[in-house]
Amino acid sequence: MTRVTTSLVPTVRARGSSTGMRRVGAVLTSLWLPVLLVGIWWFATANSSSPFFPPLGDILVETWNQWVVLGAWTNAVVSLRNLFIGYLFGVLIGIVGGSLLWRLRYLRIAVNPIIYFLYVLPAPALLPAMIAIFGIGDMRQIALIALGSIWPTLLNTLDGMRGIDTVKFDTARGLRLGGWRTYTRLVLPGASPQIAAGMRASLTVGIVLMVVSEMVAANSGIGFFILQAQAEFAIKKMWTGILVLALIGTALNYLFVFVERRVLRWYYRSRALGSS
Amino acid sequence: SGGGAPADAGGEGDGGAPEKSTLTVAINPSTQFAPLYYGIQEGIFEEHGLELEITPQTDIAAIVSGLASGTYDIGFATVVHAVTANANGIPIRAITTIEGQIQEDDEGTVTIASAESGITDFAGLEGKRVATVGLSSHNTMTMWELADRAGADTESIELVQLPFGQMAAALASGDVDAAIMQWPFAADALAAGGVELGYNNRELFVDTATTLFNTSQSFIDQNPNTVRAFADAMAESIVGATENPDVAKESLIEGLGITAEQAAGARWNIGGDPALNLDAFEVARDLLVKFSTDESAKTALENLDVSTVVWPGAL
Amino acid sequence: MSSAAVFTPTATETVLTVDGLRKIYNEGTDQANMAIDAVSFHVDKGEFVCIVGPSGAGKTTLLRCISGLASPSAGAVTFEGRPLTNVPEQLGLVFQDYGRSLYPWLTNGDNVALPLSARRMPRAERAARVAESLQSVGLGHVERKYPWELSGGMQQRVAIARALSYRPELLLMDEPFASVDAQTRFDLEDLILEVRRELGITVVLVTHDIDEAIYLSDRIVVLSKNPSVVREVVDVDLGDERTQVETRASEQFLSLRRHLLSLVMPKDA
Amino acid sequence: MSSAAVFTPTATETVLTVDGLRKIYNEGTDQANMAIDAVSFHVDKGEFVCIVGPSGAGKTTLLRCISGLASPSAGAVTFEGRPLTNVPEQLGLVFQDYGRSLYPWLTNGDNVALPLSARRMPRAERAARVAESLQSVGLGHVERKYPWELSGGMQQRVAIARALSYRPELLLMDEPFASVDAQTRFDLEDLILEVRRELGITVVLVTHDIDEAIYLSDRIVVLSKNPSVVREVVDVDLGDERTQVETRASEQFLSLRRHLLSLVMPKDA
Amino acid sequence: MLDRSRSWLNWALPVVTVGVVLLAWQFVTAGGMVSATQFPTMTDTMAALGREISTGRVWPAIGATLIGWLIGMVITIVLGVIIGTALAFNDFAQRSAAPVIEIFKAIPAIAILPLVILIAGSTLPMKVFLVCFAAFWPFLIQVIYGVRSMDPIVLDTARALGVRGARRFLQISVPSASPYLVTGMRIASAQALILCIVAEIVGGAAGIGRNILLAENTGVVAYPTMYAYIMVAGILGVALTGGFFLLEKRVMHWHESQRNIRESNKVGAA
Ligand SMILES: Nc1ncnc2c1ncn2[C@@H]1O[C@H](COP(=O)(O)OP(=O)(O)OP(=O)(O)O)[C@@H](O)[C@H]1O
Ligand SMILES: Nc1ncnc2c1ncn2[C@@H]1O[C@H](COP(=O)(O)OP(=O)(O)OP(=O)(O)O)[C@@H](O)[C@H]1O
Ligand SMILES: [Mg+2]
Ligand SMILES: [Mg+2]
Repeated sequence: MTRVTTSLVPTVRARGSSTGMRRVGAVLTSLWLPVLLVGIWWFATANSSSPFFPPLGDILVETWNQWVVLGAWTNAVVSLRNLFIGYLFGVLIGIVGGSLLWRLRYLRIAVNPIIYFLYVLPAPALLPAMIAIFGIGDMRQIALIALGSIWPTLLNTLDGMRGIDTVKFDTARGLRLGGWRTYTRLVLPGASPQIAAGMRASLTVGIVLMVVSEMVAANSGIGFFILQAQAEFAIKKMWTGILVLALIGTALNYLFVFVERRVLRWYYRSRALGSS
Repeated sequence: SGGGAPADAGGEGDGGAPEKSTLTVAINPSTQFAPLYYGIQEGIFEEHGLELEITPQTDIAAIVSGLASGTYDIGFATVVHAVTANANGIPIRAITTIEGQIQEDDEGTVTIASAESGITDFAGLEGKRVATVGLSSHNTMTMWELADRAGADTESIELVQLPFGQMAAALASGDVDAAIMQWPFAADALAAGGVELGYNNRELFVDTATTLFNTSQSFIDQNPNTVRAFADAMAESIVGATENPDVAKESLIEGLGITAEQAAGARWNIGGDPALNLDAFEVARDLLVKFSTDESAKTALENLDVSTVVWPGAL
Repeated sequence: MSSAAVFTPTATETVLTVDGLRKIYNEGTDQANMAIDAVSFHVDKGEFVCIVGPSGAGKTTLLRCISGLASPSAGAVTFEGRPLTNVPEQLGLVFQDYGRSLYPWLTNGDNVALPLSARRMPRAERAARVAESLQSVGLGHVERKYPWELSGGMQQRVAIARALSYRPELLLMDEPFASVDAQTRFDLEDLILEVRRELGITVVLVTHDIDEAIYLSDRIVVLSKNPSVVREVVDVDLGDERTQVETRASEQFLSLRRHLLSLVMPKDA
Repeated sequence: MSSAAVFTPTATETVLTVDGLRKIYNEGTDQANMAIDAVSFHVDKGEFVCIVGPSGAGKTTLLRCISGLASPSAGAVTFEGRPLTNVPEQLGLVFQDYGRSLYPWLTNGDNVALPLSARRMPRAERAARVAESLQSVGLGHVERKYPWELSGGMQQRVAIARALSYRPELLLMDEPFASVDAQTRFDLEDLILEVRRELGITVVLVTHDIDEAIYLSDRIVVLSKNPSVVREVVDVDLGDERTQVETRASEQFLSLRRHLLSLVMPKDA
Repeated sequence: MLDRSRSWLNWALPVVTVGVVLLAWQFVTAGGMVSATQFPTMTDTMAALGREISTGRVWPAIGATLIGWLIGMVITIVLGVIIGTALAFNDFAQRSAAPVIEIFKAIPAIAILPLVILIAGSTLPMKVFLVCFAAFWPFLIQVIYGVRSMDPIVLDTARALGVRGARRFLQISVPSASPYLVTGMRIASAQALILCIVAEIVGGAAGIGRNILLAENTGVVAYPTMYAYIMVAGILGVALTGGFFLLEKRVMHWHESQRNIRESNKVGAA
């Protein structure tokens, strides 16, 4: 579980007080390729008559029509709400569960196979079962998202806590920090870089499950929107759904990284400075 | 049609031997395909120089696009799918029906309400939650139309996409108030006290076929004899299955991999006329226009000449 | 932990007594590994005692037993007349590897404040104490910075400040200067001598550097190779005033050095 | 790399000439950092030269320039009469951190064989050479083991064996004994003296330990603080026969030590 | 601390737990706490699993799922290593590509599934494309990180020893990046399996997922079969992940993490 990196977003901004020119250069470097690719997409499809690859311009117009004019944005709101609640539950259970497993050795040994089974079990395979248990409605979506996002966080929490240097625990005992203070001042922050990595993996899983769960037995959400478009053979409409989902996914990813870089400032700065 | 057909023709028909003898046929497995399996079992397709490779595929949209991309030679779709696909620029053509035309006493698709919901007719669906196998499917359209005719506000009906197999359970648990179902699943729902609201197709599609085998325009252009041979074989199979329903039912045991008991309860339009006509396409187009919320989609549907959706040889 | 049996009233001056200490890792399994065989010595109040021994001798193990972090397999450790069961309140600990013992997610100030808040010291008093402790190791200005923003020598000073902040009576240090460069090391050695003079605390320091041991201590406990026993306890009478250049070149220093080298080097063993 | 211009025929005995070397990191940017200002010295064939200087003086940087791993910002490095452009074939390098320079995925034998196979030595000859090299550092039995199965001192020996395996004419070492304990350090120091005597190679060794520098070298280059210049080049005439206990206690050693300390310690600067 | 005398707990506890969970499942379903239409009993499910195995129906499904997984993995790993290494050695290329990689990584492959189904049908190429789309980006990031996090001393040493060219790539660069590569493969494998099964459930491509779907469509009578296939999916996941852990253990035996694991196993405590 260690050695997992899930983002290429730059760790530190250009070192020191970079001049304006340099910052412009950095922005240009990161922008030219996406812009070029969008440009290629635009011109390659400009005169497209294939029903599957409509012109990009048409897709953009359709996106505005569908999501703003026709009010499909409510689907995004529903999706995000389910994601938020499910993810929050999943991550909380993951951290608390991971801490418990770290603390309770025998429990860890005992439930290890079950946890690994649930972790590697492709969560979408549980969809039919979830319908049977939770019925139809947001509850099922939330439950599935929560269930899927527990495991990466839980396992990373456990791994992170087990990976804390024994010298740091000796230090805590030497300073007589006591149980709770050791947990809040040493165990949690010490494992936090890996907990964050787990939470990021959980977010990815959560978004996937958000979409999958809406593609089966749902009546709202982005996944529902895309699947409905498919059933209507409304390919352009489907493209708009994919576009919106890509935007949301990217935005959530960057948001996560943004928050993580601030909360774990000590970790990224110390790493950038070369000490452990 | 069929200009330069090879000389050593082994098949019948007027156009010569099929250009392609092995066909990939995508179906959405159900007992409605009894005539198809009957035809295969009795060697009717073989007589026409055809060998069929049946591919089960639950997603009709995937079948339609598979036809357009050439993955499948022939594939199942309802009339609603065929019309929608063409309105969206995907050129598929209906070449034959899978089971014959709908009759006055059709016992196919049925709308059932749960006992607890208190719904007794289509008007009662207003504001309720209804399970359907596909959101923009044939079943949904007919249910909307019937509800509309009964005076319900169709926009207030909440749809949930569910496979037939789960509808009975969803009705029983109260997850949905009503479901548009197929046999044999409908039996479970009715046995659990479900209320039969009506047979959707009986009201709207009598004497016209709604369940179709389709292919792409380019396949027709390149393999006219094959298409003809398939259509002929299918028509013969439908007639044969009508004459020997028990044999046709038995053919399902191996074909669909179901039990003898399930096969005995198989249903299709036994005795339906195996010919296509444009009525179903016009009704479907009108329903789609009526219930479309999207202006551009509506315009495309209005501009669609439904006769282009059907292979001329089928009419 | 057969400690109570061996308990004997000690002289008023004795802070720490180690009596027949033995430590076996993984006792009772087939990977049993005796790190310490039999070590006995005592430390008087205000004394500076160094423990030297080759690598792997069990010095760290010994220190962990003395501090109460590990329990001995046999023998007893008595701190201020009471047998040791846990880490005592009045004990300060400085580990070899500053990089591992300072918490990188806390500022230097918070690192130093940690044992104080664990001892429920009021916030205002705490802040004053933190500033004072850092001042005493010559780091008045780094309270807001993080440990990893400092050089190695400065980090080790923060660790010392943290161990001193709650005014321990006994300071245990495990090779505290092993990973800093020679010059910083000289500085830190002088710093610890000065701190000890000012606060009058007792210090036990583990090192494998013989020169360092002689320069710092009043008494040196020389351990044998693993499993270790006490080879000799050497008294160091270099007086209170020591300087890096003069003291280390004095005749007394050199003869002590020769003696210790002959104890430690295997060819002469 | 203004090397060609400075080229002058050197005495037959001179292996390495460093002339007005300057190294600026991140040159031309606002983070420019001058590590070395102006360093000139030369090394004769068969000589043992130590470079001492405080931490951060630029010792590692200097060694990287001498070995051809880094290119100087100004000045020239001449190796065997030719200006340096890349790492020469006849150069051996031992890095400070054995943990990072030995490849953990190769056995000790394979680690030692690596430069040999890179030089396309036939397999049979290679095997013999590997065994011989490991033997020469007193590690005949570890060929099949992995570096991490050895103690720190043994790992550093493997690194030395690797650098010696292809019989370099010049051996460069960057604080090779900094992270081993005192006794192992003594052993390794004696080992390197012996190897050098046997093979007659030239050695340049970087250290911050003054005692070590005196004990090992024929000449000591003392660097100032960063950006470094040569503070003084000190000749060491302790003869060829040196022993850890005797030599280090000799009058000559101590006076050299006093002199170097006064050069290095900031209070006296 | 778990000493030797109690090391039997290491295998006994998990076995007991699995047993307890299975019994609890049986108790809850057979005892009527959950209706049979919602959840089949454990024995029924096991019987269904046995039937699927004895009739041999389960093997083609597993085969179809695995073939999609395998082709997708091979493409992902080959392309990932080549492109990742190329990007890692060129700072400009890496910084230019980073946003594109991030964006593509953020698009759930599920979202393009309906579109891919329309274009390619429910076929093996469709499955392979989705598998690659889902597994490629995270793996690429791992490769770039692995190559970039190479200790400069490792490279310096290689240069000083005169090791260059292909030898340097194979004997130095690849082993040095291998911790990241192996972890990346393990993650990619899990992603690939999930995508295979989703493509089968949502898109109806042949495989375990489609058997789940077909059983679901068949209704309540087929629920035990459905859960049997869900279990097959989980077991397949365990097998593949376990395989990668074993691979990691074999290939990475020299790496610190593996040494630590061995060490902690030996001492019998963690
Ligand atoms: N947790 C442990 N489990 C088993 N054996 C241990 C453990 N810790 C240390 N040992 C063993 O005990 C012996 C003494 O180790 P210790 O770390 O106390 O030596 P040391 O004198 O501090 O060495 P150094 O100078 O290298 O720090 C060694 O042989 C070591 O392998
Ligand atoms: N890659 C680099 N980029 C920028 N500055 C560097 C780099 N490497 C070293 N420096 C700087 O150059 C100076 C000299 O560093 P160097 O590592 O050569 O010192 P040193 O004498 O070897 O120190 P030590 O004794 O700690 O090993 C230091 O100020 C350091 O910060
Ligand atoms: Mg130690
Ligand atoms: Mg250096």
